[in-house]
Amino acid sequence: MGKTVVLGVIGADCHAVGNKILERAFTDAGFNVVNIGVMCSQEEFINAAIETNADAILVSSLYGHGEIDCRGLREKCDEAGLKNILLYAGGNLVVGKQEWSEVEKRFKEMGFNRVYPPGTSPEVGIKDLKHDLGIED
Amino acid sequence: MGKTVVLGVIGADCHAVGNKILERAFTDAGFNVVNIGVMCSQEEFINAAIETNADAILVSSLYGHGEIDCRGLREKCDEAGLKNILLYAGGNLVVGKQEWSEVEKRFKEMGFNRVYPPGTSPEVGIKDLKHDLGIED
Amino acid sequence: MELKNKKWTEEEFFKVRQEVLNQWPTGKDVDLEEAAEYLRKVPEHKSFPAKLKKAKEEGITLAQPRAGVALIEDHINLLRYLQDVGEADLLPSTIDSYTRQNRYNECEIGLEESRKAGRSMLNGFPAVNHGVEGCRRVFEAVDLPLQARHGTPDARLLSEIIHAAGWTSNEGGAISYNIPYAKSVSLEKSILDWQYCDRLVGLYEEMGISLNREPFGPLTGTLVPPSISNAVAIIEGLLAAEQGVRNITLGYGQCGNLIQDVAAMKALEEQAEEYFKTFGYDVYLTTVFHQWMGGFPQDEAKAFGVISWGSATAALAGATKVIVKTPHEAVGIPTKEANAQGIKATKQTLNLLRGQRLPMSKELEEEIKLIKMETKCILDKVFEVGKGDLAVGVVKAFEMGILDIPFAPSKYNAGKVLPARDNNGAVRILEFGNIPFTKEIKDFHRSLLEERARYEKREVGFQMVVDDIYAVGKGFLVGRPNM
Amino acid sequence: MELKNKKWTEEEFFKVRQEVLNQWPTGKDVDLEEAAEYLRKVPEHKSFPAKLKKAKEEGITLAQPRAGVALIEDHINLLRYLQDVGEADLLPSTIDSYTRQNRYNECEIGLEESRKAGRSMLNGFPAVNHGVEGCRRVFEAVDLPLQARHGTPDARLLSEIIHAAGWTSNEGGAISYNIPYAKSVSLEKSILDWQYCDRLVGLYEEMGISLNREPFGPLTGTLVPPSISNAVAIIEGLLAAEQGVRNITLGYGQCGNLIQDVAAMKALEEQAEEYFKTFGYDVYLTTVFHQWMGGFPQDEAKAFGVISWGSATAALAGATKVIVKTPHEAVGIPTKEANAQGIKATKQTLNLLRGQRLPMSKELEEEIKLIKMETKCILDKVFEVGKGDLAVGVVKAFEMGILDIPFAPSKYNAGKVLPARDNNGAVRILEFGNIPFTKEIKDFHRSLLEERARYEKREVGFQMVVDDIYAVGKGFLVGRPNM
Ligand code: B12
Ligand code: B12
Repeated sequence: MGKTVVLGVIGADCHAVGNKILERAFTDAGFNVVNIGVMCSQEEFINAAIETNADAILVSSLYGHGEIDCRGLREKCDEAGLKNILLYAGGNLVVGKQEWSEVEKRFKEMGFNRVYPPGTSPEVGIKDLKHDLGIED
Repeated sequence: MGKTVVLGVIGADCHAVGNKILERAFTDAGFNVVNIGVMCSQEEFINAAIETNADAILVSSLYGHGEIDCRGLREKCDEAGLKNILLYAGGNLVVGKQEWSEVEKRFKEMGFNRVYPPGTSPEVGIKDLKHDLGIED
Repeated sequence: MELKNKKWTEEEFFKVRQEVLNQWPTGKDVDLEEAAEYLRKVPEHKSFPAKLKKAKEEGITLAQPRAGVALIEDHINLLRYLQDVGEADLLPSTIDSYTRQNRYNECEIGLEESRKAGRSMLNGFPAVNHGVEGCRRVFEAVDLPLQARHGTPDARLLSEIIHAAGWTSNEGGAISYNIPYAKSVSLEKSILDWQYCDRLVGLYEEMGISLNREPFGPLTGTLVPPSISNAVAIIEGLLAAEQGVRNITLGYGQCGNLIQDVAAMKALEEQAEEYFKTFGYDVYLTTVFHQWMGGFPQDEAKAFGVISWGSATAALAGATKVIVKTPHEAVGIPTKEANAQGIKATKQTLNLLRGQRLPMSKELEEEIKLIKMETKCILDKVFEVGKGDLAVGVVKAFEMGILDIPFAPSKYNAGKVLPARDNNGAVRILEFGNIPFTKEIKDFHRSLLEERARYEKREVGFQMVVDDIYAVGKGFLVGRPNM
Repeated sequence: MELKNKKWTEEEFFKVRQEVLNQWPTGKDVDLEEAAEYLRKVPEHKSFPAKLKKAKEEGITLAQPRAGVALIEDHINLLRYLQDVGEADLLPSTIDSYTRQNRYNECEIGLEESRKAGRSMLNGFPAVNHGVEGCRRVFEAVDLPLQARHGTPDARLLSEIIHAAGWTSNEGGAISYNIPYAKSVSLEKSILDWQYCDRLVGLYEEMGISLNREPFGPLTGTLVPPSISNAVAIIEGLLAAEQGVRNITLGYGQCGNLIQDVAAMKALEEQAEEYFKTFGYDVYLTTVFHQWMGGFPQDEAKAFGVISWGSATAALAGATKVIVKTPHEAVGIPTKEANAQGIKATKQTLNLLRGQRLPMSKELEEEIKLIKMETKCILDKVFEVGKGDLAVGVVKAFEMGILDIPFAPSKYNAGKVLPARDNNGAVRILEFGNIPFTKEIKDFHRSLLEERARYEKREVGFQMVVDDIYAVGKGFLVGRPNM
């Protein structure tokens, strides 16, 4: 299949378990996974995507600061020439138990193509990514 | 003090523990308690009150049928000549967790002078009864 | 009919049966042969005996709620919700209190008022009024085994109807559904009436249909010492077995001290097996553990604590099933949502503990021994005063206070026994009434209560009992002064 | 400064201190003498060491939540709520993640955004930005002992500020607040930085002020085998004691199997005492049990089941305190109501179990022995590679994979150890990396996992690990196929 995705946990976030599982799941699903691990800046995501000519960036944020950390990522991607690269975000994106539809809206407005609520299983993301990249199952 | 109260659990209700504790608490507080026990009909309450020349009737209902069981008690008291006898009700008076203010209203409309929510401690009833009977503490 | 612990002849049974089926119009719809046909078609996953057996073999504890509302449609919605959302393993139909008193006329009023009010005005499902057809509608609408749970001294018509409707289990017993639930029903009568219910199950067994019977373990649910409830459970098991019942679940209500609770469950199972064997009954025995049956805390989070601790104890004791309370317990009959929450907290705990047991220790071993000894003291005496006949013995034993259930409303109960917790929260006996324990056992109880008294710097006495009754509701196990 | 496990001289300490207090403007407000004066006036009921001591002596388990929001007033409201409504015994201030990374600038942004948004945009309380004065306002507004809980590799300024503000306990340690919480902080640096924090507490001790220190027991909270976390806890205890800390709480995160959990707590307490004694440290030791630290179920009723089972285990293990989770755990930082619910379910369970302990049994004894043996294997090797110096040994041991924490994000962690549950749910090791266990121990683990594999009819392997990680969130302890 040969599609490449950059995977990582943004900001000062150290939650490593989900990241390790996502790496395995996306790899098993046939993606070429570039896992930059936890505690990554927006720049690290973008550099990795440029270097590996990635098709999508999968951002995890678990610790609650996701909203602050993700702001401006789409604009920076645009500036860096990563026009229209797929941006997904998942994890526990905001502080506290909030109305999901509103959280989703806020992240979509920030330019994320897909946004996932807490506890979403990797399979859901894989299915969507295959769909968005036009990959047949 | 010499005030007499009739105590009992109305209807087909077998909950005996609270009744035993109420008997003790009201006795300790100086009342002459006529405990007719569990599973008592309205008639049993009224007959006991007439026989003992009681000052108040304390009705417990725990099992949920309180609303059906208590209906008409005030009228029957009136008919039996127990005009203005104090009628208290307590326990788990209705089926399920309901808005207390409405339950209270329904029972007051039935002619109860005081109505108590689940888990009311005997002390509260004793204090009110002393007040209503004009007994100094 | 003369009371004795002897299997009824068919003649005896069918003579009484005529009368029973005439107690209420729905009785005429019960046809034993047709019912047997219907029961034969109950699939395995909807059969109580089958599901209990599977759980016992796999060492799993099943979760069963209590639930019942007046109207059929609402009741079906409720049960389906508990099955689908609540993840229940077994379903109940809790029967309303008028039915329990055979006051079917009042049920009709309750049904009508419920229709008018748009909410259940009855505290359970009036199965007799709904009849075989109504009860079958319920049974056919669910995917799990269904049991009647009630508290009915005379449950003959009720039992006829629910079994004919495919409900493969019936809770109750001559003592456990009389003494805690009634004021003036004699034991002679309730024993005969439950012999009838058991004989009915025995008849089905003889037709090749396996039905489950479950004596009600917790009795008044209020500080009942394990040996007293175990003695009653074993007696009711034996009475049922004599009438041909072959699938029995014996129960016990949580007291709160882990070691005592596990010991009580182990003692119950082992000792019951021994008695069945001694008397030559071939019974498939399972156990049920009831989450705390006394007064609950009003706060829902605290109620979850009580519920979960009960679940954990059930798992550690290896109970075949656990009866689930809800976060609304202190206030009123739960909504279906609250009921489902209780089951889910329970299942989570059971699943975390799946396969885990309290390992044997010196403390556990001694507690088992103590409970068995006490239970034997009681049972020996019951047989003695019955001159070998258990049914007669039970009546006599209650008269003499040999059997005596704390806080029970029945006038046939001596009411002389007073329990209280020891310093570890185990339920002991403060006043023995006429319970036939040895002096050694009595002294042991006394010494434990005195240990507590020293710790609390007060006298052993009735105030402890009152404090213990309130304790769990206030958030504690032992009712200490200034709780 | 050269890394070694040696009490810092005053000269060393105060030299570094100058720099530390300059890291952020609020640093200049810390005055050691004035702080000591302030701390001397802390009343007993607001002192961590005093309250822990009382609990230990009475055999009671205290409940402590986690909680922190950005703004002072909101934080005060939150803590007061947990104290008054939630019935907490001890209070925390959970510090936000930017502070943990010393990114105080970003905290300012978060503070501002929080003011604008009307809700906390930070996942904790930025104590450094609020400074001594802000932290004292919090301390003075509550009636319980207050502790900083964080995850900060370099907590020097934070520690200065919170202690000066009357907070009598600080969580953390050189390993436990680095390896699970950071990616590229070297152990040399985090050990030195935590020696500073410990030395600060030591200095206060020398001034007659007792402060509590608590290494973070659960590490990644994800299937950490008890001997690994116990080894780390004991190491951090020893490192702290060397700097003059005298009141230490060692912790452990629930794995879920009752026997293993109780054994781990007992092994931890006993073995730590032995090590303190061997090295001649005079430490008052207490213990903390963390309710399940891994992925939680989303359903709140199920979360209550997990919370309550953790509380029960804490009580049965005799922990001095328990750290409480909430029904919102799987979703996000809890509301104050959800947080209070978690505490109330916990307290109810603790109170039901007050005084109850898991009695000693063959199984418990053997598990304690196993954990101690494993822990000793690790510690012996750490001392060996450090040539007798514990601090040096820790750095080397991580390099060599002798110390290796499952699922940790740090690049200084080998990450070769893979844990998995055995058939009873106890956490065992599937891949040992370079953990220095004897062959006998390794074979024992392997045999237990193979027992599980046979039961599940599949191979021992990584899929078990993945399934175990998801299991509790899905409602089970062991990740069986087709859960
Ligand atoms: C123990 C118990 C039982 C025992 C009773 C044993 C016995 N014979 O006494 C058993 C297991 C037999 C039982 C049976 C049933 N029970 Co029941 N039982 C309870 C339980 C758990 C505790 C009751 C108790 O003893 N509390 C301790 C005493 C000290 O407190 P108390 O009874 O509340 O009384 C105190 C106060 O209420 C107050 N008070 C009471 N009356 C009055 C009157 C006045 C004037 C004043 C001032 C104060 C006052 O003072 C009392 C002393 O402090 C309660 C739930 C709870 N509270 O936690 C359910 C509960 C009362 N039972 C309930 C029900 C429905 C039943 C059953 C119908 C079965 C069922 N569907 O599950 C049957 C009833 C059968 C019948 N015919 O009555 C429901 C009632 C529901 C409702 N109202 O909506 C409850 C609330 C449980 C629930 N949430 O579903 N029960
Ligand atoms: C374990 C854990 C920790 C461990 C982490 C160890 C480690 N280094 O990995 C420790 C104890 C160290 C820790 C620390 C903290 N934690 Co933490 N932690 C958890 C916990 C309990 C489980 C996380 C986990 O491992 N889950 C298992 C994995 C498999 O699931 P996952 O992480 O959710 O990832 C899956 C999905 O979300 C999804 N997914 C994730 N990203 C993406 C992206 C895409 C595109 C897709 C499709 C899917 C997807 O797929 C993953 C694989 O299945 C969660 C709560 C929970 N979920 O129960 C809290 C939680 C995430 N932590 C939280 C917090 C706040 C913290 C702390 C700030 C401390 C604190 N205040 O308590 C610090 C963070 C410090 C820092 N700098 O980051 C909060 C976040 C709150 C919020 N968002 O509102 C949570 C939700 C707990 C809570 N309710 O308060 N934590």
